[in-house]
Amino acid sequence: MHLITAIIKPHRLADLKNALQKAGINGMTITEVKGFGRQKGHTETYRGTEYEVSFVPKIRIEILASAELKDTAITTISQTTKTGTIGDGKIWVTPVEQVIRIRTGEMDSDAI
Amino acid sequence: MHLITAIIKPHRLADLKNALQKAGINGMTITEVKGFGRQKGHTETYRGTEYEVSFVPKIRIEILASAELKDTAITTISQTTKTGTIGDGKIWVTPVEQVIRIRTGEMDSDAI
Amino acid sequence: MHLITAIIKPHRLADLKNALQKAGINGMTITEVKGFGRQKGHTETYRGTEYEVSFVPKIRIEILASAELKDTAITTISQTTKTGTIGDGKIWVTPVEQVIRIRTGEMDSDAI
Amino acid sequence: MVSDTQEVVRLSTEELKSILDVVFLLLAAVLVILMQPGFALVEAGLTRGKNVSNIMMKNIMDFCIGSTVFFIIGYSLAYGADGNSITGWGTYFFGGNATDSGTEAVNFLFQAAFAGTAATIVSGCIAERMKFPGYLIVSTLMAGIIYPIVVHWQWSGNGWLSDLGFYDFAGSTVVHSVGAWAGLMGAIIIGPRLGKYGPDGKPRAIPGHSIPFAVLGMFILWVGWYGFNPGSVLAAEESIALVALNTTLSAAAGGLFAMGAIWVYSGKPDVAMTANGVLAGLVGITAGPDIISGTWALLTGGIAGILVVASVLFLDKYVDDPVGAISVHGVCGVFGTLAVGIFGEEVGLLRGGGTDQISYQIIGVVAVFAFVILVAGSLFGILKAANLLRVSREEELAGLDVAEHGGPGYSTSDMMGLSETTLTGSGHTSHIGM
Amino acid sequence: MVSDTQEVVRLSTEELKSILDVVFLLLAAVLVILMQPGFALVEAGLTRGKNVSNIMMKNIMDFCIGSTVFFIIGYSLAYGADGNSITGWGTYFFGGNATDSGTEAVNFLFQAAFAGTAATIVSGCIAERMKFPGYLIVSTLMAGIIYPIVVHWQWSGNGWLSDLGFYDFAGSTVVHSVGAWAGLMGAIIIGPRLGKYGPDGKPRAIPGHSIPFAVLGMFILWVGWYGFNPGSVLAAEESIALVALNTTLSAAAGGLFAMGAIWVYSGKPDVAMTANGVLAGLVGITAGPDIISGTWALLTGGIAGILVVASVLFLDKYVDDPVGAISVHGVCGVFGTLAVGIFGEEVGLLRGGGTDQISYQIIGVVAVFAFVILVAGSLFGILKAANLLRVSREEELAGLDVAEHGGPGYSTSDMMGLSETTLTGSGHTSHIGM
Amino acid sequence: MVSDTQEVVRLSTEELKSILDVVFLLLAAVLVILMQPGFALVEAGLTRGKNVSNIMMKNIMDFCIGSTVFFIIGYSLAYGADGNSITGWGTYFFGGNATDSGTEAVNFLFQAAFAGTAATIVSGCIAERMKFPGYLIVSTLMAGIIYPIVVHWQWSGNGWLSDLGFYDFAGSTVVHSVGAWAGLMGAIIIGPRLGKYGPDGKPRAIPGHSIPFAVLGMFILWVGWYGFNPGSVLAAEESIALVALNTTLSAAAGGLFAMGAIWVYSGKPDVAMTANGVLAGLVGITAGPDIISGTWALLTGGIAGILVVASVLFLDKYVDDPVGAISVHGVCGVFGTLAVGIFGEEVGLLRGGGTDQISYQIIGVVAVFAFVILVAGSLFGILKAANLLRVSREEELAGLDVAEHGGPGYSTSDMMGLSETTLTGSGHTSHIGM
Ligand SMILES: Nc1ncnc2c1ncn2[C@@H]1O[C@H](COP(=O)(O)OP(=O)(O)O)[C@@H](O)[C@H]1O
Ligand SMILES: Nc1ncnc2c1ncn2[C@@H]1O[C@H](COP(=O)(O)OP(=O)(O)O)[C@@H](O)[C@H]1O
Ligand SMILES: Nc1ncnc2c1ncn2[C@@H]1O[C@H](COP(=O)(O)OP(=O)(O)O)[C@@H](O)[C@H]1O
Repeated sequence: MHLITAIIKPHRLADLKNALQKAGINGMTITEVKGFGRQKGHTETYRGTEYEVSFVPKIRIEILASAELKDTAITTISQTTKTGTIGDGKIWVTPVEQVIRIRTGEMDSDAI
Repeated sequence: MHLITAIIKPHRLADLKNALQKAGINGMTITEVKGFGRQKGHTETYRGTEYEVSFVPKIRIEILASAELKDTAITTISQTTKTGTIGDGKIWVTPVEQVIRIRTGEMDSDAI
Repeated sequence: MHLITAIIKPHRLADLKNALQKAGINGMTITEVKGFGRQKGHTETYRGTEYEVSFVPKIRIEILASAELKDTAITTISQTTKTGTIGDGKIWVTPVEQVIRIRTGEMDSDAI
Repeated sequence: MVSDTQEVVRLSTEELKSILDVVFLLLAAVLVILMQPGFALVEAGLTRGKNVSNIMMKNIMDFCIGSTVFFIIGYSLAYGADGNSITGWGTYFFGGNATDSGTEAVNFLFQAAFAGTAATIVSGCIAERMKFPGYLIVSTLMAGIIYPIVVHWQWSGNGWLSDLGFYDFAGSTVVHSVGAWAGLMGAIIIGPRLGKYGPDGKPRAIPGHSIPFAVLGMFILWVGWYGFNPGSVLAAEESIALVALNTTLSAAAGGLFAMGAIWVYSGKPDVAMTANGVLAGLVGITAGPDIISGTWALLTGGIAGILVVASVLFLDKYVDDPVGAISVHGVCGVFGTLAVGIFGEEVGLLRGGGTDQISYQIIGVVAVFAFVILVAGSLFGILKAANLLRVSREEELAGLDVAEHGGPGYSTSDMMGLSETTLTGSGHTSHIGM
Repeated sequence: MVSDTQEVVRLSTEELKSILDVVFLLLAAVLVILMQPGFALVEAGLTRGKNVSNIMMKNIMDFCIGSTVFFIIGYSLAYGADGNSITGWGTYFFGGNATDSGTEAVNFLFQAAFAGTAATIVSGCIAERMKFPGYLIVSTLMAGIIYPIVVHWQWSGNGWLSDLGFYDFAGSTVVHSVGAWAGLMGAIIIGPRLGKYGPDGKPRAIPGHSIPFAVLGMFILWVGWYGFNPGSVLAAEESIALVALNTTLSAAAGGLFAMGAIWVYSGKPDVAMTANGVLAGLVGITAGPDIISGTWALLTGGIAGILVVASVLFLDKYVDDPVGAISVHGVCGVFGTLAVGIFGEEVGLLRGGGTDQISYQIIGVVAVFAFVILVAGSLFGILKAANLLRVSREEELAGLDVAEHGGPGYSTSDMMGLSETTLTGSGHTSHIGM
Repeated sequence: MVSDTQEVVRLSTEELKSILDVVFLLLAAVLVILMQPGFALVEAGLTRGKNVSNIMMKNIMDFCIGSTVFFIIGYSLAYGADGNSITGWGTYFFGGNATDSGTEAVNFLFQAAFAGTAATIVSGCIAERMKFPGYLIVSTLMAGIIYPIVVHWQWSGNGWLSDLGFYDFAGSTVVHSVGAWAGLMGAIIIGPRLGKYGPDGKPRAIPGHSIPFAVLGMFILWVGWYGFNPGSVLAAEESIALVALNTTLSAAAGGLFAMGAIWVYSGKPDVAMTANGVLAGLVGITAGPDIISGTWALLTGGIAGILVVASVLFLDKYVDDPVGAISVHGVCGVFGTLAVGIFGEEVGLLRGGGTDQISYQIIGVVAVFAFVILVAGSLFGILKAANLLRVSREEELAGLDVAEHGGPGYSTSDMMGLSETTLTGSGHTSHIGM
């Protein structure tokens, strides 16, 4: 079992959701986050005074995937969310020891 | 050391917090997230036009737990948040290499 | 590759960002979260009725770091965000199997 | 708007006075109409954001329905000449006769605005849990029947209450209590919001979602009250000034003393309660703003301010009234009505008036209470039986905005940088929740 | 404000009436000016939070620019005596002559407030995508030239439309349609907001960010309309009462029937649509509030309420008008103007008036439509060619607040416990996002 | 509100005029009272959401306390006949004599509304950091003593400033500067908000949490100003029209030129600054709306608009005035007062009036400045010494809503789907934070 986490540009979310569904991945959890990286923030002004907005809105996606689906998930994410401009984001994979579906108590790959 | 992450229905949070405290687990971090899964979203209308709301509000809970408390945590979560209806959520466990309490510098199980 | 996650007091964020940059860490993702732990919440009143606010606002920071930078990151975080008062937060490290930069497809330490 | 008024004929001062009366009463009516958004904002501010559209909508409907049914039937029941001392009848159905002259038309408008006010008080008491269609029925009957009948008793010129000697200048009882008692029955019969009471039966705080909305609404109501009370002179007379001044002093003292009371009680100068205090002062002076004056007006407001705090804290244990409307409009409406018999110049107990007036006031208060409790109680009982009263548990949890009106009152997806979610290849928009 | 007015000379009733007229018209003008925040809130509520500052700003500028250019040139074009039946000219440039007497000054103010209204209608139609400098040009020309010329046709006393027999009491056509047709051309030429239409060409919902703002705005507009319509009597006459009453009835029916229509259509009593319904009722009665009365006013409002729903649903397929202004002010403006020829006392088809009036009404509607379509169409065309029309895709996605005005309209960093981010060692503040 | 006024006796035109005066002044007072929510919203919008309840509450108290203490003592100090040229005394304590006739009562109400305004200006300057109890003391003394004394100097009929020849029609100096100079002393003595200045001493932006609130507040103030300025004629005269028109032109020009100035300076047409510009135009014309007219009013407003931008940018370097009140009410108040001596018809330097008037204006400005600086400075100094001035660092960071009033002004838990957290088995509610 793996947990695939991706940070993406918010406007790619809807397409990604559709692409994942087509690829057979039917579950995910998303969080609104702020990112800091090569993509710089921008300057705003308020009543004539400038201030820096350093963090950029991003969406964080978490997908629990079995070993088989892991690569499908990664490929789908990278293909669908890539725009080729700075700030497209990251995907990372971490090991998962155990998964439980609360409703049924099913475990691991049955749970997702 | 393990990190237990759970996605639950928001209205189960207060009970869960109490149950965890009774079970001796006194720390957690929660995040407001949106979930996508078997539980479908719903349709809303605005000025006569329908639109789909695909993501459902969920709460994400993170608990750092030592090996001993890991199972207590999992059991408490699954028992307390289970309503038996679709969308109850998932629990997953990931390995943790190191934990530090910022205030004291204590490490690993001393840190939680 | 490691994923360093830290829960910190919100007001330490700006300093931390600067310190991390100085230490050569140029990427991170942050989330607004609520924490529960030794630091207790507080009581509020509304129209004469008291109610408990159990969860305290915190910032969650995620940093993907190569083996070399891992300790720098941890040290920087603990030094910069420590105030010595209850609720300073935690740092934890989890293993990462794979990292991809969506824009370029670069992998692992090239991706961060 | 081409100006071609050539006044060749000389105007008499009487004609001019009549025009001035129309101008004044029209502007007073406009101020009373302004109270509708005031009520809407107070109620919206003191309830949760998931029900904000529903609250606003109910307040729109209170005036849309209110003025329509008052035009069709209410004005007849209130002022129709063919009635008796209990109810009016006839002459004015569908606005007949009422709209022939400017004076009649403006009177109608002023009264219609009052009808909307009475109806709207109910919506606060049953907020966050009532079915919308059921509410429309309540609003219709409030403005079309229940309120007009009480008006007839007192303000028609041949009602039994005014004949008796009951005094209620601008409606502490006739308007505010009528709304509040109907709301009381509604709140009792519909039951409390989910989660309002703990397993131990203790009331819990369910904070309103926007204190600035509540305060803005209170200020708008305060301003609108300068139409409500001075306008009730029904003509441009110098006495409107005194009425306005007393209204101000009572409102001010209401706010001050409510703040003091809740500060002493809970250790904090609660803002929502202070806003209630101002409204309590306004309701309290409404029965006698022409005969309770100066320092007595301050006193009336001050007592109302303390009373509303005590009443909210007490009632909250038993009845779930999210905005405190029963205390503000009912309890302080009663107090204000009795205050006429106590502080009223010449007629009040403490002003050398003996016990006559206070007796009439008590009779009036009790009669209106009994009438409204009975009629509104039956109405809410029938709605309950017909399953038109309360939304389902799921709908209540989701919020009435989504459940009853199709979508949330606040849409934040685009604030959060998710704007392009509307730009996807799929055939429908996928807004991120809330 | 030292009071030293010693009126030793006896006042004649005519002098007094003249003062009363000034007082009344001034207060009516104030109510019309109050409509500016009403429009601002309706538009802000029905659009997204990332454009909220921009919408508010455009509404500030509509009145700042509107009253300034109306003073400099617009009043001359509308009422200048040196003109012909097509346009006024002369006498009033830079307020010349217009401000000598109280009566003239208050007339000017009342008219200037109307000019601001006409301009502001446009801002709803092109919301969320237009360049701010381009908008300033539109606003200037609307209040300075386009609107004044139409006013001249009808309200100057020697315009060709009024000579013909066209009737438009307070401006269903002269004010509201003028704004709406300009907005229509703007919306067409600027094109829809990103994501408004799916790849299948179907319109998508882009929910407004605050229904309470929209409803509050609607209520404020309703209140302001008591200046707009009764004020258009232009003098303190008893007829203002009837005008106000009919305005109320039509607005109420508009709200009721719009709610009914959208409820039947979509299964939900949509709040934003109901608010549009009230406004539709108000626009609908505006052409003849003095001659469409009582039950006929209810009927007018009811039809306008249904019409606005149908029109919004229909137009939404082709033109992206975020707030429904074209339907409310244009379609219902036309309907209201025609309603005079159908329901108008004595002149209307159904009231024994034959076909004369309705013919004049049709001619007026068509003439104003043609004129505004042409002029505003050219204007927006030129702006497009000059690249002053539409913000870039990136700016539109980021929102006009950040892109055009330097920062967001809502700043929530401190709500989220991040207050001390402003306290760091670095030389600038690092606000967290949004 | 039973209408039984049988006017058998014929009214004289003088009696009728007197009634008309009361009606007009009452409505003007209502408009001035409407300014309270206007101030509240401007201040709330331009500060952070964590202090929103506190700001609203202070504005409630400004008018509750203001009208009460003005009734008890302020009116005596301002207009009491037993005083001298420095202060009034006597006759009116506890409203004595002031409320006998309609004319006196309405005058009192109008003046009380002004007192509330003067007090409320202070609250903007010391926003987001002052202790609430301390503020109540300031508000009490502003409306009860400081403001009334200045009023006596100018508007009592026997004050030394009016005797000198100083001219301030509606209070650029007497109302606005008084509030602003007190606020200035408050802001200086209390010190800047945490984080306002970087380690390098440079001011940082602390964006207000709601531009739409600020703009709505500005519009409400604009509307209220039609009570403030025309009402200061104190009687229904034709001149109210000219006063209203000049007020409009100056406000419009203020908005336009402030937008232009900040656009040139920072590259963006800042919305908050433009709103300040409108207010600057309003304050600027307030000293002479009856004698600065037409194009001169545009000029006055335009200069005020530029001045407010320059002043905000300059002062921001040294004094932390979150809403710019010192620049709007103080700097532009001074400018407006001097403008009378420069642009005023017949009396102004540029209008053939020589240097007399401008000298009087300078003396008045300086005298009021010195008096308020001294008295308010002492007051804030004492509050500081008594530790009643500034909240603790922790409280300031948490926000005054939680720290001073018990809870946040916005409660969003239920917006986020957490509604059932109130439904748990535990005995108390566990709202999710904020
Ligand atoms: N080291 C890191 N750890 C965690 N998240 C990161 C890291 N670097 C970048 N990110 C996230 O990825 C987003 C995009 O990264 P950025 O460096 O701006 O562009 P790119 O993805 O094109 O390299 C950031 O906004 C941040 O959310
Ligand atoms: N593969 C997955 N990866 C991450 N989160 C998931 C995944 N599947 C489901 N979830 C989360 O769990 C929630 C509940 O899942 P769902 O399939 O709707 O119901 P159930 O838990 O009853 O199977 C989802 O809303 C989502 O937040
Ligand atoms: N067991 C845990 N698992 C996950 N997060 C925790 C845990 N314990 C504490 N936290 C997080 O760390 C924050 C600080 O912890 P707390 O116990 O209050 O103080 P301290 O860090 O000083 O020990 C909490 O608010 C919570 O967000």
